Amino acid sequence: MRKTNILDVVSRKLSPFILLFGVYLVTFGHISPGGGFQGGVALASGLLLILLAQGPAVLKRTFSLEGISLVEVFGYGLFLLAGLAGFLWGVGFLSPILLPPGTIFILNIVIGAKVGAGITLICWHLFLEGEDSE
Amino acid sequence: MTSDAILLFTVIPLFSSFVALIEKAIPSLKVAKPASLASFFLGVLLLGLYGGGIYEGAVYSKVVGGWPRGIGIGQELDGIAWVALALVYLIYLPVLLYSFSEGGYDSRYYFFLLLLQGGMAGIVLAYDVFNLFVFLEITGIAAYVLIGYQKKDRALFAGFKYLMLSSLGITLFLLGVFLFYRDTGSLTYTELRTWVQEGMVPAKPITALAWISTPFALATLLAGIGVRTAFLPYTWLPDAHGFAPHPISASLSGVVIKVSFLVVWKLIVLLELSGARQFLLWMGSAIALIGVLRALTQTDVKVLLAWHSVSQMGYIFAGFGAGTETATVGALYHMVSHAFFKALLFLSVGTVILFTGERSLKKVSGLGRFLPYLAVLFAVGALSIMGVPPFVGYVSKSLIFDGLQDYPIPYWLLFAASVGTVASFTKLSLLFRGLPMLEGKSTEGSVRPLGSSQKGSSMVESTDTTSGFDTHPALHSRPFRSGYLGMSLLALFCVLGGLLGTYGIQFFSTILRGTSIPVVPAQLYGSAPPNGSIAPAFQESLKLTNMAAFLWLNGKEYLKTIVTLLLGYGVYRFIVSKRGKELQAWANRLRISFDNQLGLLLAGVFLLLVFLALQS
Amino acid sequence: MIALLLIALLFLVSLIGIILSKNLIRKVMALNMLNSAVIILFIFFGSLKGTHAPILVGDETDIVDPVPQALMLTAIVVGICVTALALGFIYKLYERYGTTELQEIEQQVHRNDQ
Amino acid sequence: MNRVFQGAVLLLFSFLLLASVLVEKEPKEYPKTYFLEQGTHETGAVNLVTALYLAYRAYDTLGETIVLIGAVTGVLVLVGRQK
Repeated sequence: MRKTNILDVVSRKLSPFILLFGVYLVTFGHISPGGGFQGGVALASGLLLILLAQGPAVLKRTFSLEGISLVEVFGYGLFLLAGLAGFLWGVGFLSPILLPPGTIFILNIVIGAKVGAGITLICWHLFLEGEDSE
Repeated sequence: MTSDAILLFTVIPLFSSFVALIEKAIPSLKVAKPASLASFFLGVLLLGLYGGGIYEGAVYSKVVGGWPRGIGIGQELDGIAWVALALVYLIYLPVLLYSFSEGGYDSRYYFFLLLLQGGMAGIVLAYDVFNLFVFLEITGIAAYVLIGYQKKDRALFAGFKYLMLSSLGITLFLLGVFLFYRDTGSLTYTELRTWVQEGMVPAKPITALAWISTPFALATLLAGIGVRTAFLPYTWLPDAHGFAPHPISASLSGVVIKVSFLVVWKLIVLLELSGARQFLLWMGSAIALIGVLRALTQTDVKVLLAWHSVSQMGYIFAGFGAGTETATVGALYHMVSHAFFKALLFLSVGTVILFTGERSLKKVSGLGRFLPYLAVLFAVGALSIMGVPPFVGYVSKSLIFDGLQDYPIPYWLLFAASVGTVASFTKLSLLFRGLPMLEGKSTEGSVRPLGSSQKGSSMVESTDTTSGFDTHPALHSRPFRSGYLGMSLLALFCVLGGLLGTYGIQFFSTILRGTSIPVVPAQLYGSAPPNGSIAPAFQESLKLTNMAAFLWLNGKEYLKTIVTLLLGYGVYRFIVSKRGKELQAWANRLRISFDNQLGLLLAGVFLLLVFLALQS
Repeated sequence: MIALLLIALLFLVSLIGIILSKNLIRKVMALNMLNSAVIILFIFFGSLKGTHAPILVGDETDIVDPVPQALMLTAIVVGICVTALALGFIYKLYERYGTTELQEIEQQVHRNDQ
Repeated sequence: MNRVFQGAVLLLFSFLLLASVLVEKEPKEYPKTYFLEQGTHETGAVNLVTALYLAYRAYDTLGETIVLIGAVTGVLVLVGRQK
């Protein structure tokens, strides 16, 4: 399929802003509209825009598939560890152990990274039919 | 024991699953197998720590994160939940050992296996409908992927059908959650109980339309979980369990369907839904018979076993539905014993498929003389499911039948199912007895190399293609030690569960005491043991001495067993005769298309609604 | 009332799609719609009372119910995941059976059984 | 025959659905007032949805991340090509 100039330029100029907006949604999720999940989806859409408009090779220059997978796996692990930390602290699983906004802020970032990575990976594998997946 | 640690039942497998995934990300770290074993030992340790308190009737409850009750997510460990967790962890060890032996599974397999464990533990502990929804989905996703893990054609289709049906079910469940949340603004089981008791009072005719929403919500909630238990569209089960990898079949049939049923059990007891009990009594006795009839016509060994899972679940539903003390204890006992013997049967039959690469009864038979130990293990499982005295199935089936005496029609339906079970397993035992045969040919004289016949199973690597049946390395020298260890453990459970039947019955009836009394909301969240307000008949009929006499000195039970065995053999002679085979061919043409299975789920909601509405 | 009716209709249409359509991908899409219908139902009901978003920047007290919104975030992710898995299954099924029509797959399966 | 069954089931279900969904009900005040009064104070989040999502119902969110990682790995298992 032929790639037009419009698609090329718009996707290259737009996706950094989408990613930035995603980071904003994630980090300011506790005091403004947004949150980890919403920001994560925005991050994923930024990445997927590059993937679809520029092809996987371009995306791989900045974000390797292995790196995204690691974010996904360790995001999951960090969430569990955050829960277990409360347990070891003696206040029970998933209890907040930091001062009020602290836990939510950290969890927002973990969730944002994880959801972004997860949705990117699902779409990547499904779009490219597993070609690059192993 | 404090109730803070109950969450560890869920968190330990989940954390191990994270550790297993690390191996996928960093392949040099070989941590998946140790992590999955560690999860077992830690879980059993926890079970032991809580066992004492549970036996005394304590109920442990906890709100995750220490938020106020009704605001945070509640978790509760009671007797029923403890039994379910014990099943989850006990069946897990043989499954794991078998997977080690079978080989060919990478770290992602162990990740999903651990996810299945964690999801089931979460289902059992949940005390919040939305939390239940989340954990049902976790278990579901792990199960779908594991069914299709080896990417065989039929397994993929079976996994897809299971996915569609249970996703439809879970969406209906979510609709039920919505209706509940709309009326109460809450999500906990305690509120659910109050809501149901207010909502189920029959309305005046003028507001009848609005009144239907409570029973409808309940019906969708129960049907949404019920599709995982296979009580109405049970049709997905044979394919999904029959074509999954062997250890997964054992796990799915052994535990996953029962854990979902224990949630239904918990809800029905908590909400006092006598209508749903009636539904389960009739539905259960019907599918017990249907399952056996379908099993009789099968030639695929694992699908045959899977149809028996449908049928045996029918016994459990009927026993629970009858609601008498003996039948309820029997249903719980049968849940445990079915987990033991069905996991054993799936693993031993799976071993045959693994070694020979054949899964049709027409093509393989008479392996007993080459695999004597496997034959013994299979025999233990088969005798258990037939209900022959020293084994575990005898104890639980006797209890269920004893409790069903007031309900003649379910009683005789279940009796017919027992007869069919005997016939069906006489047929299945052809795998080990009779003329040695592989690929439809007798091996006397002809030397059919086994190695070339392994189309189905890519796991079996055979280097020797010249030797014949008797000396083939796959049958003799394949290292399968931990697999045999796992199966031997299950066989041991089957024998011990039978021989120590009286203690088992006492144990289960003690545990049920904690949950079968009508609980008031205040008690639910405290950890004080409910002081034994047991139904009088319960104390009377289940004394240990009486039970010993009932089990082992009961002429009537022995007579019934002998009659069942003889009739079963007669049915077996019939189905191998020419007329019988014609009948089977006819029956095999009766199929329920997938669209209709989806429709059956909706019909199940409607049926449950009718029973629930007639309750009051 | 009219909004509830429309949501109920969306629910019913997707139910019809799940049961009556013959193509696997359509079935999955209908399942996705069904999920969306329940999500919209939750969110709509939660917003019936109140005028402001549940973000306490000013002195608003007339906010909508935050619980359905938080619950539905989870439900959305679950819906995505199930859809993704279902599509993965369909992709593999198409590779094996060469079709995404349900009846053709069922016929092939039964033919292989005999 | 099939169509009759499917149609009947769908009709019955739509009747039940409409009867139970099209009921005018007021949303309950209780959990909302609790979060309005305590939510920001207890969790430090001004955004109450985030407060619920990551503090009061964080366990559900944990479950959701597990579902997500399960789906990612599952899609990889199903679609990925073995080397």
